[in-house]
Amino acid sequence: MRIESDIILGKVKRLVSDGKADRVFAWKKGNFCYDTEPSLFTDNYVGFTYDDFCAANLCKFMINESKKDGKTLVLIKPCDSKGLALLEKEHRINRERIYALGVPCAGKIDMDKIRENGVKGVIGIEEEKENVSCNGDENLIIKTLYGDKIIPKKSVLYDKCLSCTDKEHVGCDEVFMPELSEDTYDGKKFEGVKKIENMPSDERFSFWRSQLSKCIRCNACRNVCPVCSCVKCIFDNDNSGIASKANSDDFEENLYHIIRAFHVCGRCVDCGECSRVCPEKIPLHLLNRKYIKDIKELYGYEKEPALLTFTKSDAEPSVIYERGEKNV
Amino acid sequence: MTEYDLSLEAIRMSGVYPERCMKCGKCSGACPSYGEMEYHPHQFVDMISKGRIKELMESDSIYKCLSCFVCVERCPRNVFPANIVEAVRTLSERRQGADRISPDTLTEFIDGDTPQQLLMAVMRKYSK
Amino acid sequence: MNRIGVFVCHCGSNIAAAVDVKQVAEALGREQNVVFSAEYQYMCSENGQKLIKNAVKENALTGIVVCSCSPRMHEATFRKTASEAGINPYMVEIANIREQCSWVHKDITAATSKAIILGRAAIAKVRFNEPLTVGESGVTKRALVIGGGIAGIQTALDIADAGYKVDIVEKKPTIGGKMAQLDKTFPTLDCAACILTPKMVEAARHENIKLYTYSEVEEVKGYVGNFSVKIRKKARYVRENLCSGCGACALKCPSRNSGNEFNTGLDKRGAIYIPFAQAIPNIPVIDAEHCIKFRTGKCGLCQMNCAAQAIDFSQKDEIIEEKYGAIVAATGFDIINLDKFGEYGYKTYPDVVTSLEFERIMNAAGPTKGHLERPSDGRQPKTLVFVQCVGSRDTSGRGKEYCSKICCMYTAKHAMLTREKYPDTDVYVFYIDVRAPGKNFDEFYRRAAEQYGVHYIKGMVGKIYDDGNGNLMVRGSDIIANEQLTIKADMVILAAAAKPDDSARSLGTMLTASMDTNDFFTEAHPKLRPVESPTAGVFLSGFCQGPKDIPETVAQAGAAAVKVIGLLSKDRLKSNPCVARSDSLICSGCSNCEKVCPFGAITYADARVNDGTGMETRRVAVVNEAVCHGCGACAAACPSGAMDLMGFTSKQIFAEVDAVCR
Amino acid sequence: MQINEKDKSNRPNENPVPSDENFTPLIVAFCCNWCSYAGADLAGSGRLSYPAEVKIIRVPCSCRVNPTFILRAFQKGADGVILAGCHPGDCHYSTGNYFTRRRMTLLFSMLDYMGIEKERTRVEWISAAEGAKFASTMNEFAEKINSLGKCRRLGDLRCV
Repeated sequence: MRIESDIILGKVKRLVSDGKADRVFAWKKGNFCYDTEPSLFTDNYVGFTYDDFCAANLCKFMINESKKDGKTLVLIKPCDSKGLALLEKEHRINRERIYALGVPCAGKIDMDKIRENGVKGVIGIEEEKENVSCNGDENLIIKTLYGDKIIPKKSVLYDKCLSCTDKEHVGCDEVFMPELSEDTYDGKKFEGVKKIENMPSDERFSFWRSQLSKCIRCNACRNVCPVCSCVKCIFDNDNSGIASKANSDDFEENLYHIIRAFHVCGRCVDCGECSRVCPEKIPLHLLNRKYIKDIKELYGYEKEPALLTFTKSDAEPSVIYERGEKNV
Repeated sequence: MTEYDLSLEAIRMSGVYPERCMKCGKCSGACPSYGEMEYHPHQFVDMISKGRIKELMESDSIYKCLSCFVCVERCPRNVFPANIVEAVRTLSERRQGADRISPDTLTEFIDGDTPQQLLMAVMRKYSK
Repeated sequence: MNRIGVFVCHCGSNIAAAVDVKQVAEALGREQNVVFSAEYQYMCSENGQKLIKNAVKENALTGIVVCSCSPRMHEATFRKTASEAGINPYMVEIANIREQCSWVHKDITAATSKAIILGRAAIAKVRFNEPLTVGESGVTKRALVIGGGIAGIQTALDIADAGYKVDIVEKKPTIGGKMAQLDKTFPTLDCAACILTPKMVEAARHENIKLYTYSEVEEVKGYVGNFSVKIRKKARYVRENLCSGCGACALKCPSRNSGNEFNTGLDKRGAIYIPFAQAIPNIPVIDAEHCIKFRTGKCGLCQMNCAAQAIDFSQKDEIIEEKYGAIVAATGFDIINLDKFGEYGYKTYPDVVTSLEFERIMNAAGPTKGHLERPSDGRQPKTLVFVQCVGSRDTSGRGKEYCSKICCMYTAKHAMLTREKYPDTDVYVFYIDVRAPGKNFDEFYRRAAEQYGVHYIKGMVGKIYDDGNGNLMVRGSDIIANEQLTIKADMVILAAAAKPDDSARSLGTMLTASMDTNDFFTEAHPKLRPVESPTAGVFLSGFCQGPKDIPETVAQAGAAAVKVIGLLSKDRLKSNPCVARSDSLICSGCSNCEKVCPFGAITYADARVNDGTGMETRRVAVVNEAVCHGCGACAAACPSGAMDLMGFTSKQIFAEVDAVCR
Repeated sequence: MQINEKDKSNRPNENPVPSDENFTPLIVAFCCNWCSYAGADLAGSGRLSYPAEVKIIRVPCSCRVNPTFILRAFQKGADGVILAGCHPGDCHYSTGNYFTRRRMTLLFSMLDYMGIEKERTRVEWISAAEGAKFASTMNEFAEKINSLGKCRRLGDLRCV
C-alpha cells in the first residue's frame, strides 16, 4: 500500500487538535513535485506533503525548535530517528518539547537519477500495480509532461536508501503505520569502502584528491549533519587555530574532511545526508562509513561512542601497518 | 619428525597452552582412571611441554584415559589435559596407521574366506 | 605587547661543547618580539638568575625563554626566578637544548640549528602564554573512613590522634570487621580479640572519632578538601541514647530462626541481637525481616522487657549529611561464593566448611565454645583435610585470577592449632605452592610441618564424596609422590578465595575512584603512591586495595592516615593552574569531555550566554579546577574546541608546531 | 569517477623519486611529559644519539594530542609525526593513553584510507626508563621517513 500524504496529514492534525503539539515541522511542496523543503507549519497546513521526495532529515531543526516554548511535532523517518536519539543523548535538544511522530518510509527518490535516465518534465510518481518485474522489484510510473515512463524503483532511489538498514524507529513518541515501511537495502553497505580499501595507496590518494578537490566549502555536509551540532564549529572559530572559510589549497580540502569525519567518528548515525546534499556529489559517506567499518572490526559493538570509551585490550595503532599493503 | 617436533604437533593439535599449567595436580586428583594409568593427566601436560612425547605415545595410559573430561572440568587454569591425551593418542595412531598395513604385507591376508572388500577397507583405514 | 627575553645556558660545557651558544643567542635575538637575548655559563646559578631578574626589570620583559636543560630539571627554578622578578611564573618556557640536543647530537652545526629551532618553538609558545594563578580552595578538617574493620579503625585512630575529627561509617551493627571473627593470628598466635577489642574501645571512646554503625554511604559530592557526603543510618529500632546494653531483650526474643552472621551462620540468633559480646557499640539491633512484631504485629516481648524503654518499633532510617576534607575507603573483604565448586560439596556436606567457619569453630566465643566439633553430628573429627587455593589463582572463570595471599598462612595456623589442641588428629594440607614471604612466616609454616607433624601434600583435591557411611572421602593427587590418594576425612576445610567486599564497587562509582576488573581500588601509582586513589582526596586502606594480611593492613592504614593528616593540616589547597578550561560561548554541552575525564572533574551547569545571537540558557561544561589534573583528554575530545588546557592550549601547540616546521 | 583538471597536477609521481642526497626529513615527536619526554631526557643523559631532525614537543599526556596537531605538522612540512606516551596501563592520569590509542588508530586508518603513506605516522609507548628505546625508535623512524622521502601527499604546497 502506498503512503498517502493526506493520511499522514490527518494524523498530524488529530495530534495537534489533541494538544500533543503546538506546531508541526514537516515537508512542504515546492514549485515542482520533487523539490520539497523542510517547513514549519504553525497555523495552517498549506503545502504539507509527505511523499517520495521528502528525503531531508528534519531532526537537526529540532535544536532550534526545542528552544521555543510549547511543543513541536516533527515527522521522523526510521533513518532519522537515530539522529534524534543522538541529539537527545548529547543534550542538544530539549526532548520534552518535541513530539516525534515516526512515519513510514519506502525509500526516497533521487531526482538526479531520474534525470540520468533521460526523463524530463516530471510531474508526479505512481507505483505500478501490475507488471511487477520478475525479481520482485517494484516499478514506478513516472508521470511527465510527455507521458508516462516506467522505471525500476531501485534504479532511482537515493544511494542512502539503498544502503539503509534502519527500518525501525527508535525513541519516537509514536510510530504511525510502520507496516508501510519498505526494505530498500541492497545488501552492499560496505562495498564502497571495501572497494577503496582494496585500491593501491596511490590510487586511493588520487581517488580522494579527485573527489575532495571538488569541494567548494559550502558546508552543506556539516550543516545538514545531525551529529555535527556544535554551537560553533571549530572551522568557524577564529580562535581555534584551524578556522577556515574556504579551501585555499588541497591540504585544507583534506583537513576539513578528515577532521569532520573524525569529529563524527563513533557518533555518525549513517543517515547519508552528507552525500545527499553535497552539490559536488562527493561521496562523503564513504569517509564516515570507513570509520563505522573500522570501529566494527576493531572494537565491536559498544554502548558509548568509540572515541569516548576504551578497553584495556584494544588494538594497538600498529594494526594499521599490519594491514596488507596492496600496492607492493 | 623429532620427538620435540612431535610434541609441538601435539600441542598444536590440542590447542592447549601447557605453559598455563601451575602444576597443582587437580586434574590428577580428580581422574577416575588414575590408578590404571602409567602417566597421569598432570604428567601429560608436564611431559608434553618438555618434549617427552615418545614415552607417552608408547604408554598404555593413552588408552586408559576415559575421555571423561573431568580434568578439563576441574582445571583452574583452562589447560585441558584431556585434549593433550587425545592429541597424543591421535599421533600414536597415525604413526601406527603408517606402519600397520602396507601393500606388501596385504597379500599375506588373501585367502578364500576373507572378502576382498574387507581388505581394501583395512588398507584404507590403517594406512595414511 | 609581548616583550620576550631569551637566556641561553652553556651548562658549563654540557651544552656549549656541542651547541654554538653565541650563535643561538644571536639567532633567537632576531626573532619577533624578542627584546633581550643573552648567554651565560650557568643560568640556574645565583648569578644566572640575577641576570634574568635584571633583564626582566631593565627590559620590561613579559615572557622568558630559557634554553637550558630539561624542564623536568629546572622549570620550577626559573618560574621562581620569574616570580621574584615580578612577572607571572607561568610566563616562562624552557627549550630543552641539553638532554634533547647537545647530549644526543654530535655534529655541532646540526645541534646548533636544532637548538635554534627549539628556541624558536619556545618563543612561539611563550607568545601565547597567559599569566596563570595557582587556584586555592579550603579544607574541611574532618575525615571520613568507610569501613570499620581493623583497617578503618587504625586509620581513624591515627587521624584522630593527630587532632583531626574522623567519622567511621560501618554497614554492620558493630565495628570490628572480619578480624573480630578470627580466633588466633599468625605468625605469633596471639588472640585476635585480645588485640582488636582494645582498639575498638579506643575508637569508640576517642573524642575525635564518631561512629556511624549500621550505616551506609549513600551519596558523595564535591572534591578534595570539600566533600559532601550523605550517610544513611539504618533504623535499629533501638534508641541508642537510652539503651544500656544489658542484653535482656536479646535473651527474651522468641524468634530463633535467623542464622548468626557473626558465627558465619553456624548457629542461630534472635531477631533482636547484639552481634557479639564485645560489640561496639554494645547496642542491639532488630532484624525486621525475622522479628515477629514486624511480621505479625504481635509480640513486643523485647519492648516489655526493656527497663530503659529503648525499643522503638517506629524508628525510621535517618539521612545524615556531613562535610569532609578527605575520604578513606576501607571496605575490606569477603570470601567468594563456592556454588561453582561442586567437586568440593561445600553445600552438600555439612562437614565441608570454609576457613572462616573453621575460625569460628575454633574460637572460644564461637558456637562450639572453642571445642573442635564437626557441624553434622558434633563429633570431634579425627582426620582433617585442608584444601588451599579454592578459587584463588583460577583463570577458568569460576574463581579469582589473583593469589588471595592470606590462605597459606592461616591454613598453617589452623593446622598447627588443631595439632596442638588435639594431638591425636591427623591433619593433611593440600597445597599448590606454599607462599610464606613475610617476617617469621616461612619459619611458622615450617614449624607446622616439622614440629606439629602436619602432612603437607603438594597437589590438589579433585573430588570430595561420601562413602555412604557418613565419611568424607577426599580424593586428590600427590604430584611429588606421583600417586592419587583417597583420604577418609571427618572434616574438610576449604581456603576459599578472598574478594573485595561487594559494597566496594558502588562506593567506587560514588567516589569516582577507579577500580580494576576484580573490584580492587586502583592506586594512584602502583609503586610510589600505593595508598592514594587517582581521585584526589580519596585514600585506600586495607584489603580493598589488594589482598593483605593484618600487619600489612595496619601498616597501610597508618600510611593512609598520614596522607589524610598531611591533607587536613593544610588550610588552603593549592592546585595546579594548568587545568582545563571551557569556553561557555562555544560549548555545546554534548558531554564528550565528561566521558573521557578520568577524575570526574567536569560537570554541567546551565549558563546564561550571549554569543551575539541573543541571550539564552545553555547547558555548558564546567571544570572543577581543584579536581582537574590537567591531562588534556577533554581538550582533544571536544569537537568544537570549547575545551582547552591552560599551559598547553591548542594555540600554543599550533605555534610550537609551526615554529618547529618553519 | 571524473578527475578534474585542478588536481591532475597534484597527483603523486607515478614513480616516486628516490630520496635525494640533500633530503633531510623533518620529524615532529609529541611526547608525554611523564614517560616519553622523560625517556628522551634519559636518552640524553645516556648520550644515546638519534638524528637532529627529530624535534620534540612536550604535552602533558599523549591524550592531549588532537588530530589537528598532527595534521598541522604535516601541513607545515613535517615528513613524519610520531606520538609517544606511557605504556597502556601506566598513564600518569590512569586512562589517557587508552583514549590516545583509539584516536590514533582511527586517525591513522583514515589517513591510510586516503592514500597517505601509513609509515609516516606512528604511536610508540616509551616509558621514563626506556632511554634506549627512545633513541632506537627515533633512529628507526627517521630512517623509515628518509627512505620515504619528502611528504607530498599531505602538505600545504605553499609551505613545501
